[in-house]
Formats: sequence, C-alpha cells, structure tokens
Amino acid sequence: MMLLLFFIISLALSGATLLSRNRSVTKVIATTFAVMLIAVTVHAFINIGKTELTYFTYESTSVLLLAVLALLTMPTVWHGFIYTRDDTLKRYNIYHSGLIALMTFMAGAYMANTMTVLWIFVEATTLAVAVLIYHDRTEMSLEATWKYVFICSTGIALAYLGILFLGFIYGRGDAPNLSFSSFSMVISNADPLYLRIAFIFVLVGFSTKMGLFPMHTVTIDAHSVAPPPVSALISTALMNVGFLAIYRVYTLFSTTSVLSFMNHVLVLAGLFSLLVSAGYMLKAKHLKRMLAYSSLENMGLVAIALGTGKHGYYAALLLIVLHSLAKSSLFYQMGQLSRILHTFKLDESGRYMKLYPAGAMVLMTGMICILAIPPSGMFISEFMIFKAMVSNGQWFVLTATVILLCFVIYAMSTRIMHVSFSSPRDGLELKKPGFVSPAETVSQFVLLALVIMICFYQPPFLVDLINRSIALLP
Amino acid sequence: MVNYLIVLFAITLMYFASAERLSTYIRLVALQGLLLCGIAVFELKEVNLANLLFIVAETLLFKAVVLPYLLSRIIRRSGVTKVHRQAVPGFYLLLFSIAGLLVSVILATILLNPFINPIYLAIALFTLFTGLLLIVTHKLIISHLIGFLVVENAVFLFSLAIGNEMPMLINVGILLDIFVGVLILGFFGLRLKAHTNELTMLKD
Amino acid sequence: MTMAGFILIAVAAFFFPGIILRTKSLASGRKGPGLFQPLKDIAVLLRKGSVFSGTTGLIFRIAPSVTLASLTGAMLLLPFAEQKAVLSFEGDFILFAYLLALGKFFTIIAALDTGSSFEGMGASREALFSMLVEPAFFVLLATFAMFTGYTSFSVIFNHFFITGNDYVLIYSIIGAYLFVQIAMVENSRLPVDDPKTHLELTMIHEVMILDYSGFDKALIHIGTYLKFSVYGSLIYNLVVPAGWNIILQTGLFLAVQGLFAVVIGFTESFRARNKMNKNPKFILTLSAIALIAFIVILILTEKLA
Amino acid sequence: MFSTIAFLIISFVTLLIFAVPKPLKYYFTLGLLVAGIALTSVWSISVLTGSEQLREIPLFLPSAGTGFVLVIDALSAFFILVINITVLIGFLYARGYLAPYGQRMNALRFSIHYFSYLWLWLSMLMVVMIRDGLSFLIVWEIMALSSFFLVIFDAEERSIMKTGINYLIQMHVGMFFILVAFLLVQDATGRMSFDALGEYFAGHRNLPLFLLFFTGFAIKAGFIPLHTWLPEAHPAAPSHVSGVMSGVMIKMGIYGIVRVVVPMQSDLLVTGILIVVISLITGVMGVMMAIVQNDLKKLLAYSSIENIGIIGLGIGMGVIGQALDNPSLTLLGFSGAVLHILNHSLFKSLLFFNAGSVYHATHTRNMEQLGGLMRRMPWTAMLFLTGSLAICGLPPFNGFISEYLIYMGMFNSLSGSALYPSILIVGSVAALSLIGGMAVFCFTRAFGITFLGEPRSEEARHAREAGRSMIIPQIGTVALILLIGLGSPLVVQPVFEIVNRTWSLASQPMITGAFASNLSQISIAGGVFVVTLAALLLYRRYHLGRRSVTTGPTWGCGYTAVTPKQQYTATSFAYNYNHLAKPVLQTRKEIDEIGENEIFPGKKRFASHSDDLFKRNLIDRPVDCVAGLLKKIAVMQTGQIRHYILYAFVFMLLVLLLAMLNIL
Repeated sequence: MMLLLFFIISLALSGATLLSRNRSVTKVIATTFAVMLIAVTVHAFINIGKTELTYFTYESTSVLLLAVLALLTMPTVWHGFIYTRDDTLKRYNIYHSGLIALMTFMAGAYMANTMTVLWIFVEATTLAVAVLIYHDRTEMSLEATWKYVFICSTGIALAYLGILFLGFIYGRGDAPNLSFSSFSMVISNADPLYLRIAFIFVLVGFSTKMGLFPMHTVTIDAHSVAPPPVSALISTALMNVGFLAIYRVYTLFSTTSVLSFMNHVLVLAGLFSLLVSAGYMLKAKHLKRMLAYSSLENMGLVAIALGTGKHGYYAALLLIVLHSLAKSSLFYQMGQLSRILHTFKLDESGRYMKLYPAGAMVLMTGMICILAIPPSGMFISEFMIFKAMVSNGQWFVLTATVILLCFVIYAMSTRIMHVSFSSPRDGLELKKPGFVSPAETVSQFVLLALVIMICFYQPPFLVDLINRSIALLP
Repeated sequence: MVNYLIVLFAITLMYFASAERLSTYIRLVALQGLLLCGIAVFELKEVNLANLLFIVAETLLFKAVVLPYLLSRIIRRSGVTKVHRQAVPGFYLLLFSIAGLLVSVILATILLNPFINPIYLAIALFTLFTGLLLIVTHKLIISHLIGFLVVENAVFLFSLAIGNEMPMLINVGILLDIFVGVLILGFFGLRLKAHTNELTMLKD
Repeated sequence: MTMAGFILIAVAAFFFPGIILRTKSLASGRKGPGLFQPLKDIAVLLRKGSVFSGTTGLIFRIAPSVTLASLTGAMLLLPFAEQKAVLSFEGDFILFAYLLALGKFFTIIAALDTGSSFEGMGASREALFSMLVEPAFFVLLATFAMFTGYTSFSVIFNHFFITGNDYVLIYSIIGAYLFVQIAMVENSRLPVDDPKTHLELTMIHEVMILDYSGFDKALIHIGTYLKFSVYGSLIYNLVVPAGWNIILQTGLFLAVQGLFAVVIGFTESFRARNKMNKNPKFILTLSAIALIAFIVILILTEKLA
Repeated sequence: MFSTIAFLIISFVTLLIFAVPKPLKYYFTLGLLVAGIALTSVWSISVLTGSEQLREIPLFLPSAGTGFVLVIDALSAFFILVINITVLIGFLYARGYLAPYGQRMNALRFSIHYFSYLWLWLSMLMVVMIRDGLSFLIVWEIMALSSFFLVIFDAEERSIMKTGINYLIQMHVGMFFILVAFLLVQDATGRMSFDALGEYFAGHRNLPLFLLFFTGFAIKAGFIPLHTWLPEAHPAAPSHVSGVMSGVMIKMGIYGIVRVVVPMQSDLLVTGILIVVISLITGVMGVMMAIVQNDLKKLLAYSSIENIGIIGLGIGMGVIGQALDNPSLTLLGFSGAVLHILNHSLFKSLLFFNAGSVYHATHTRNMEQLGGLMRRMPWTAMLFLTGSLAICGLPPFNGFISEYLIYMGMFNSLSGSALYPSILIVGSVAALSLIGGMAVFCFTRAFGITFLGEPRSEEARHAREAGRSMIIPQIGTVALILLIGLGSPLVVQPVFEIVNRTWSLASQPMITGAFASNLSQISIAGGVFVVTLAALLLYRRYHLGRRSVTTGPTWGCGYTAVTPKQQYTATSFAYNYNHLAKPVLQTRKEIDEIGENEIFPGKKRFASHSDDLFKRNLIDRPVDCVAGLLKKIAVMQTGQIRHYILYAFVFMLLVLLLAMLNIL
C-alpha cells in the first residue's frame, strides 16, 4: 500500500513541479520527495522480505541499494538547487521534475521482483535521464542525449531479448509470470545453452546502464555534459540499477551448470573494463570524463568480484555501495569546481588548493577513497577480491588486475594533484574565480567520512544486509 | 500461412541490405509492420481477443503507419534521399547479411526447442543480425534509427514465438515501439541534424 | 712491561726515516745526511712559527693532532713478543684499521680546507687509494682469524707458529709481503707515490700537506714515521715467533724494523713511480694476493682438500 | 584500558589540527607528539626492562579481520623508541625549517603537513605494534600515504609532484606483494597474522613466501634494485621529513623482514645467503652511486641505501648463523643489524637536517655551488662533520660499534665454518671493508666540498648560520651518538637482550660476557684517543702562543691570481673514481664541442649526470612500454554510435562463439 502511494505521489510531485510558479515551491516539492523516499527506505528496511503490489519485494539487495539512493537524495537535490540557480524557471522545473522522476523509477527498479517490471523501470529511467542530460541545451548536450538514448534503447532491446530467452526456458503451461521466485523453481531443468544466451544478452544489454564494458561508452560521453549532480546519480545509483539487473539474473542462474560460464564472462568483461579505463585515464584531458572512466574501472572490479565468487560476492556489494558514496561526492565537488575554474579541461585548470581549499581537500580525500588506498573502505572489498582470487588460484587475473590498478592510480592521482596544486599548463591563465562557500562541501565530507569509517568499522546492519543478499549465491 | 509471411519478412530484410534510397527503407519498415501484424493475427490463437486486438492495433498503427510517417517527414526536412555514407559497400553488406542468414539458421537448429517454431527463431535472429548490421555499417543517424526499428521487429518476432504462453511479454515489448516513437519525436523535434554523422564532438 | 711494544715502536720510529734516507743516498752513491737528520728537521720545525692560509679554518688546524692521536691509539693495540698489547681484545685489529682511517679522513678534509686545486687533487687520490687498500688489509686479517681462530693481534701472533706445516711458510711470506706493500700505500711511498717529486701534479701525500708549516708539519712528520714503525712491528710480529726471550726479541725487533727501512730505501732507489692511473690496478692486486693467502689458509685448515 | 583510550584519543585529536588557528598549529602538533611519545615510550620501556614480556593493547574491533590489537614485544619496543627519538627531534627542527613557508602557504597546507606528520608517526608506531595482517596492511598503507603528502609539501613544483606520485605507486606495488603473501598464509592456515607465519612455515616451503614478503618490504627499505623511489623522494621532501623517512621509515621495511625471518624454519641457509648477497650488492652499489652525486640530499639518500645494505648484511649473517647453528654469528649478526638501525636513524637524520639547513641558507643543494660554509655556519658544519664521521663507522662514534659487531660475528665464525660459508664470509668482509673505504671517500667529498675551501657561488658567500631552534635539537642527537660511541657496553647489552628475546636464543653468557669486556676496551681506546687529542691540542695552543703565527694566501705553486673556481670541485674530486666505476655508473657527459672554424670560442658549457641504471631499465622502460600499449588500446571512444554498437555486437558474437565451443 505504502508503495503504491509512493509511486502515485512522486509522479504527481514530478508533474506538479512543471506547473509550479516559483522556485521555492519547486524546492519544497523536491525536498518533500526526498523525505518521502527516505521514509520509504525506512519502511522497506522495517518490513524487509515483504512483497507489495505483487511485483515489488523489499528484498535485502533492494533495501541496500535503496538505502544508498536515499542517502544520496538530499545532497543531490540540494546541489541541484545550487546548480540550477541561474536557470529560467521553466528549465529549473523541468530539471527537478526529471530528477524526481528518475529517482522514483530507480527506486521502482530496485524493488521490482520481476524481470519485466525491472526492465520497464530501467527503460523509464533512460527517458528521465535524457531530460536531465539535455539540461544545458547546447549542441553537445543534444548530441550526448541522443547517443545516450539511442544506445541505451538498443541495450534495452538486447536485454529484452535476454528476457525473452528466459521466457523460452518455460515449457508450456508453466507459471506465466517472470518473477524471480517462480523462475528459481524451473531454472534447474532449463537448457544451459538458453541460459547462456540469455545471460549474454542481459549482461550486454544492461551494461549500458551499469557502465560496464562493452556498452560503457555512452555513459562516459553523457558525463562530459551532464550537470554534476546528475552525473553523481548516473554513475552511482543508476549504475547500481544496471548492476542489480545483472546481479539478479546471475543469482538466478548461479544454481545451474552455467555458473562457471557466467563467472568467466564476467571476469572477461571486468578485465576489459579495467583495460579500457586504465588506457583512457592515462589519456584523459577532461576531469569529469576521467571520473567517468574511474567508474568504469570500479564497475570492472565489481564484475571481476562477482566472477571470482566466494568473498568476491560480499566484496562486490560492498564495492557498489562505497563506490556510490565516494564517486557521488566527487561529482558533487565537480559542481563547485566548475564554478571556481569555469572549466573541466585539465590543461586549463590548477591551483585549486589556493582558490578553494575545502574543495581541494574533497578532491584529494575522494581520490584516496576511490582508488581504494587505505584508509578507504573500498580497500576492504578490494582486499576480499584478492582473497578470493588467491584461494581460487586465479594468478593471471590477479596480476593483470594489480598492474592495471596501479596504472589507474598513477593516472588519477597525477591529474587530481595537478588540479589541486600545479598551475595550468603552458601558461594558460585562470579566469577570475567566483566565490563558493566552503560549507557546500559538508555533505561531500560526510559521504567520504562514511567510506573511510567502513575501513575500520562496518556497522552490523550493513554486514547483515549484504550477507542476506548474497545468501542465495553458492 | 504464417510461414509464408515469415519468409516474406526475411526477403524484406534482404532488401534492407541492398536498398539505395531512404524512401525504400521506410517502405520496407512499413511493410514489415504489416507482415508482423499478419503474423501476429495468424500466430496468436490462444490469447484472449482484447489482447489480440490491442496487439494488432499497435502493430498496424505504430509499426506500419506512425513510425514510417515520422521518418518520412524527417527525410523530407533534411532533404537526403540516398543512403550514401555507408561505411561498407552495399555489395559486402549483402554478403554479410547472407552469412548472417546462414548463421542464424544454424543457431536456430542448435537452439531447437519443442515449444518454439524453429523458423521463428531463425528469422528473428536474422532480423536482429540485420538490424545491428544496419546500425554498424551506416553513418547516417537516420539509418541508425531504421536499424533500431529492425532490431525492435526482431524483438517482436521473438515475443510472438512464445506469445501464446505469455502474451504479457508481447505487451511489454510493445512499450519499445512507443518508446521509440517518443524518442524520434523528441529528438527530431529538437532539430537533430538527421542527415549528418557529425555527432563526434564528444570523444577522447 | 706491557708498554714495551709501545715504547719500542716509538723508538724505532726515530731511526726509521734516517735509515731510509741513508740507504737511498748510499744506493745512489752519495754520502747522504746523518741518521738523525729527520729528527733534526722536526726540531727545526718545532722551533719555527707557523703560517696559515687565510682560507683554512678549524679543520686544517686540528687535523695533524687528530692523525697523531689516532696513531697513538693504534699503537696501543700492537703486542710485542709474548706481551699482550696495552689494549688487547677480540677484533682489536678492526679498531686499529678504523683508527688509521680516522686519521686519513682528517688529512683529506684538511687538504680540502685549503681550497687549493692541487691539494684537492692529492686528497682525491689519497681517498681513492686508501679506499682500495682496505679490502686487502681486512682479507689478510680474516685469514689470520681463520688460521688461528682468534681475532686479537696479541693472541693471533702468539698462536701463529703452532702448526708446523710448510704451507705456513708460504703463508707468512705472503703476509709479510702484503704488510710491506700496504705500508707503502698507507705511507704513500713508492711505487704508489714518490715523496721526492717536485711537481705538485704528480704528488699524493706531499701535495696534501703543502700548506702546513711549523708545529703542525712536525706533527705530520712524526705521524708518518710512527706509521712506518707501526707496520714494521706488524711485520715483526708476523715473522718472529713469540716464544723467544725478551732481550733477543728486542734486538730482533729493531733489526726487523731496520731491515724494513732498508728494503724501503732500496725499492725507492731502484724503482720508478707508477703512472697515476696505474695505481688502482696495483692496489687491487694486493687484494688479489690477499685472496691467494686466503686460499692457502683454506688448504691449511683442511677446508679445501 | 587507560592505554587504549589514551592512544585512541591522541589519534582522533589529530583531526583537530584542521580547526586550530595557523600560528598555534605547530605547538598543538608538538603537544600531541610529546604526549604520544611519553605514552608509547612508557610502554616500550616497561617491556624492555622486562617488567612484562609482552604487552597487549586492544583498540576497537572492526568486523573484518581480527582487529586492531597493539602487541608490544622486545622488537616493537626497540623500534618504538627509535621512531620516537627521530620523530621528536625532526619536529623540533622543523619549526625553524618551515618558518619561511609561513606566508607562502595557506593554513590548510600546514594542517595537511602536520596532520600527515602526526599520522606518519602514528602509523609507524602501529606498524611495529600490529600483528594482524589486514590491519597491518591498512596502517602500512596509511604510512605510505602520509609520507606521500609530506614529500609533496612543496607541491607547486611539477618534478616534486611527479616524484611523490612515483613514490606512492611503488609503495602500493610493494603493498600488493605483502598482501598476496599474507593471503597465502590465510589460505593455508585460516589466520592472517604475523603469528600465523610459524604455523605456515612449519607446513610449507619457506622460501617462496619469504621472497614475496621480502620483495614487498624491500621496496620500502630500498634494497637495490627496488630502491629507485628512494633517491628521488628524499631530495624532494622537506629536510625534517627526509630525515624521518630515511631515519626510521625505511627501517619499517627492515622490521617487516625481521618479523618474517624470525619464525622461519627451513630454507634458512639459502635465505641467509640470498639476503647477504642482495645486501652486499645494495651496500656497494649504494655507496658507489652516492659518491658521484652532486646533489647533497641525493648523496645522503644513496648512502641510506648503503646503510640498509649493512643492516641487511647483519640480518643475513644472523640467518646463516641460525642455519649453521652458530650462536655467536647469529647473536652478533642480528645485534649488529639492530644496533645499526638505531645508529643510522641517529646520524642519517642528523646529516639530513644539516643538509636542510644548508639548503635553507643557500637555496641550493648542488655541492658545486657550495663551499666555504664552515666559517659561515660553524655549528651546522660541526654537526655535519659528526654525522659524516659516525656514518663512516669511525671510532669513537656510534657507527663503529655496530659495524664492529657485524665484523666480529663474521670473524669469530670464520675458523669454525665449512668451505662455502667461509668463502661467503670472507667475501662479505672484503665487501664491508670496501664499503667502509668508499664511505670515507664519499663523506670526505661531501663535507669537504660543501663546507671547506672558498664559496663557489654568491648564495654560499652570503649564507647565514641556521637558527638556534634548528641547531639545539640536534645537540641531543650528537649526545646520543657519542654516548653509544664511547659508552657502548651500556647500549649493546640491551641490544643483546632484545635479540635474545626476539629470536628466543638461549642467551650465550660467554659471548655476551666477552663482549662486555671488548666493548669496554674499545671505550678505553676511544677515551685514550680523546685525551691524547685534547692534550695535543692544548699543547699546540700553548706552543703556537709563544711563536709568531701569520696568515697568507694558499700556496698556488707560484700562481697568484687564484679564484674559487679553480678549487677542486665535487666532480673533479670523484674524477679518478668515476674513471674506475664507469662500467657500473654510466656517467653521461654533455659538452658543446669547439667547432672547426671557431677561431675565438664563445661560451661553452659542460655538464655530467650519472643516472641510475636500475631506474632506467627496471622501472622506466617497462612502465613506458606498458603505458604506451594501454594508450594504444584506448581508441574506442570515437564518438560514433555505430562503433559503440559494434563493440557490443563483437563482444556478443565472441562470447556466443566461445559458449558454443564450450571454451567458456
């Protein structure tokens, strides 16, 4: 019941923003939505495992990712206010209605317990994101939006084929709905070949959303134009949606004989992602694109973690959560950075430490967190991945991962440090920096603090959630 | 009966490979819409009437009329008629699609499954292949769009293959059409330069 | 009584340079100065005042005293006959070597203190050569330790002749030879360096003390003389069994020192100085010979059989 | 309980540094430092005095891993003391050193610097106290990170930033080695801790695991050829930091190696030989490269590598001693190493501090620009001289004692040991003596060129003595150096004790007893030397007082128009040597030749660099190659939709194919 209310109200709110006559109303609406989302999360957490509206279940993974989303809502909305301050009322409203819609759809996708419903919500997110990416109304943003929508829809079509193949594995007269629970009944006597094909389609299809190789390309292009708060969502919560879709199917199939196949494919995709991201980060000239590549790298790690199994499962989920926190805070910071330096181009930026110390601190702390250098919590999950690798004796994968990671670290740290300290290359002078209050970095520091805390202390409820969500896996 | 239609469908796919003019593409798309409609009618015996009507209406309306119309408007506006700017010469395209046909037939035989009509599977796979091929080998946005429509037809065919078991899947698949409609309206409303392939401002 | 060695070395040092001079002059058919000429020189220097370069500072002034002090320290470690040295303990020869090194350190930086290009040259050469000679000395000591199983001068030399093996002869000859050569290098005499050259460019030790005068120069001279007799006493301890009675020992000691001086004299009069860049090779050969000694010991101690 | 809370409070209060107003930051940090040092020193002394064998202080327990428990045994206690001494003196020195940066940098920069300094110190303390693997890795990495931020204090300089990042990466690589090693242990024993090593070693081959650990720790310690970060990072860092890094941080690598070596049970001989050989290479190459450096701090960095070699030699000898169960070699080897760790931390930090003072006064580290500083900054000069004498292992300073111990270990075991060990030992003796000789060469050059003669540049001519706040703390170091040098018995006995407890050797009273007497004799000799020297100098004073003392110009062989340019330079001092060492060092020369038809040659320049072979061939080349490869791979982001789809298409076909063929 609660859920139905939530969907109706939030869609209503999203519509209402379009009609609102002044910004403060919009602000109020957006804030109420955020509060409501948090409320829903709490509700979901309280009666975990319950099913509502037949198509939605408060399954532990959903709750986990929902919690992450809820954590990001407030800051996202707030940074959104700041970012769109100078826009016309119309665009201001469109932005926020799009944002609300996007969050609603993502929440829906998290909680969906049926493949098709999940798929529908994913499709819906694409539309919402398109609106947000196009916010700046420039040639570039148009291009990015077009690409994003086109590739995503292709991906979605492919994913749908995957779902259809899932459909094929039913004999006549089986349970006619595609909920995961009913799947798990019949999965055992399914033709492995079908499962394999289905998995490939789903993986490739949803890799657009998850930002994993091979369809990672669009998200990266999208990042270079999307408003920073939106990027923060795209490369965290939205990626989690993609991950969730793949993870569901993986969990579903993990009881069958195709497990090892899936693992291999995942590791393959993961290694490719690492490779590509490492290569591009060495070449990156645009700060936000670099961050996008680092998301690609992290998703690659997640895929590898899934593929390695054992502690890898725990690591994957932990990594997903922490990456969301760290990466989003970095992207929020991009908002302030663009207001100080008026550019994301590395060659034109620099001396951030002098111009905006608090921001530089965020950059560096965020860098340490995202690169999984202790005291970043991500180190724990990286550690677990290696643990799994060692106990599986996957020496090649381990070596490759380590080497690529080192290059990633090198590339990212050089760039971030350049922005923070050195002066712009080839004598480019910085434009007159605008004033930004240090207070804006508070939320980012909070998120990063959480990431660092995980390194030393993981709250039991988190551990419990993760353990429950990987309970089905072998 | 169904099989004839499907074969016909396959032939239209072949034409995609060899066609020269965009208008041909559009006609082909429309034709495919009609064919799919027919296939749906003859195939879906076990679904209830309302659902069937919905599906038929959708195919006729969207696939056969709305989308082709929109496309032709765009073409008229952008004023390009020929499918130039191919990355690969048409001849090789043809070869590719023939190879694709063979591959998909083989795949279909491998994937043989008592509940599924193998020819569906084969053609559907072939359709998918052609669609992707169109996207991959053409440079024009418009051709990409058409390629996508083909992919989507493939999806539709697939869903028809098990439509009797779970019509719900078809209905969901239909969402794609609407989605694309929105997409086209949305973007070519925004004066996206349909005739160009200059969408490379964003790259590394 | 334990001071005997100390005193004898000091005494021997007084005659040492004189004997060398005398031998050289006789060898070259001159009459030459009296035995005590070097001592007289020192006396003269002591009477004179001093001139210091304006560049030089504290280091330049304390260096000679440091060198002499370190030598005194080293002398205390040397045994005589059965007498244990004043300070004798396991590994005293390590201290011995490092004390000499300490002296050298100061000589070198003192030379650099003058800021003269010539003295820098000498300093660099001295540093290089003494760096190269270290291994030879230490390997030789290692062979002692290996052979006798002890690590202190006094004990080593007391146990030297216990094993009546004919390899011992070879070994002690090599040892003596090495000591002589090392002494030559350490005192920068021929063939490594010729104290009698008159061209600064070809000097090593002499050029380093160009700027010294008066008291400090006297100290430096005393230092060099002492160094000679120190090495002389090492050689003596090596070749003469410790068991014999003390009078005889004293005589022999002076005799050996004299002989050593004569040998030096003759070599200096009949041999030309090495080319400067030939020196490193020459010094490295010493280490090589030390290694041969080591192999001999391996045979002696039946490890290599 | 109290200890836990106190420690936690200290580590959390460090965060306040960001809130403290700029002028007070230094004192705030100092306060924390002193408090923490008092606390930890009490722990370590209580352990060392044997009032308790082992002290456990549990911090909080994270859900992953067995948690943060500080365990202090004799070894940790020793290291705690070493860390505390160096860190404290370094920070006292830092006040004067950082003063000029005051206006140039904003408060945050200082906060970061002090914060990192505190955390470098805390993490080092925790590194030597934590046994659990995961927690160890965490603090280990925190140590690397904080030192990274310390190194890049002067971050506007691109070169410094580059160096810092290079350092960070290499540390990370090292961490991965240790990580994998620990994971192997975990996999075999189910526990991941230094305590589990014994169990692992009992059941498996020892060498492979040791090699993994050794590689990881050797990168930190700077064993050749894994040293390449070291000579870059030390000059880049501010001097108090380089002092601490070179003084104690690289010793953490040694600590790790010791921790791993202690529980080893088989493969001891080969391990020992391995360590010895690597250490000898490290020592010799290190000092060889140190000699040719013209950058004062780079020279010191290389000499740190050399000293790591000496420490390693000691440890290796100890291990060999265990293998051949030769108690005296074991005891003396390990004790020499342990003592040399302390000694090196003292004199190397001293040297770095004074190099810093020189840089501070002249704004250059290039010895060719220096000279004649002795008269302008006498205190600094004397301190540097003390450091040089000590690092050359000359009596009566502390360096001699540790080298003496190692030498004695080797000499004592010569007669007893079989053929191959004795060959190895004699080789090591030769090498060690060579190292000693080269050290003398290196530091006569360093001291002589920098402080003596005439100034070679304007900066040097107008150098000012460093402030009192920079001099006074170092007096403490000198006092310690002399204490160890002259009062060695007092120090060596505890060291024996530590070694006996760490390796649980049955303490050999005969050896330790004998050594008490040996060392006291050495002290006497030192005393004699000092007294004689004093007497001589007094007499000299009296003597010269009664004669005419005049000053004139330096003797220039009749040439009177002498300029400082004609002095022997650092390069020319090493010329002969360079000639010998050419095959190993590869000194590059840049000369612009005089042209054919150049009747009146204009200005010409000559420059010679000697760059690090290992860096070029082991690090730069492979990395460049791989990076180039990666960049080549990265060509997918063409911005063209059809390509984007193509990747998916190809990937799917590929995987499908593999799936069909049942390869995946």
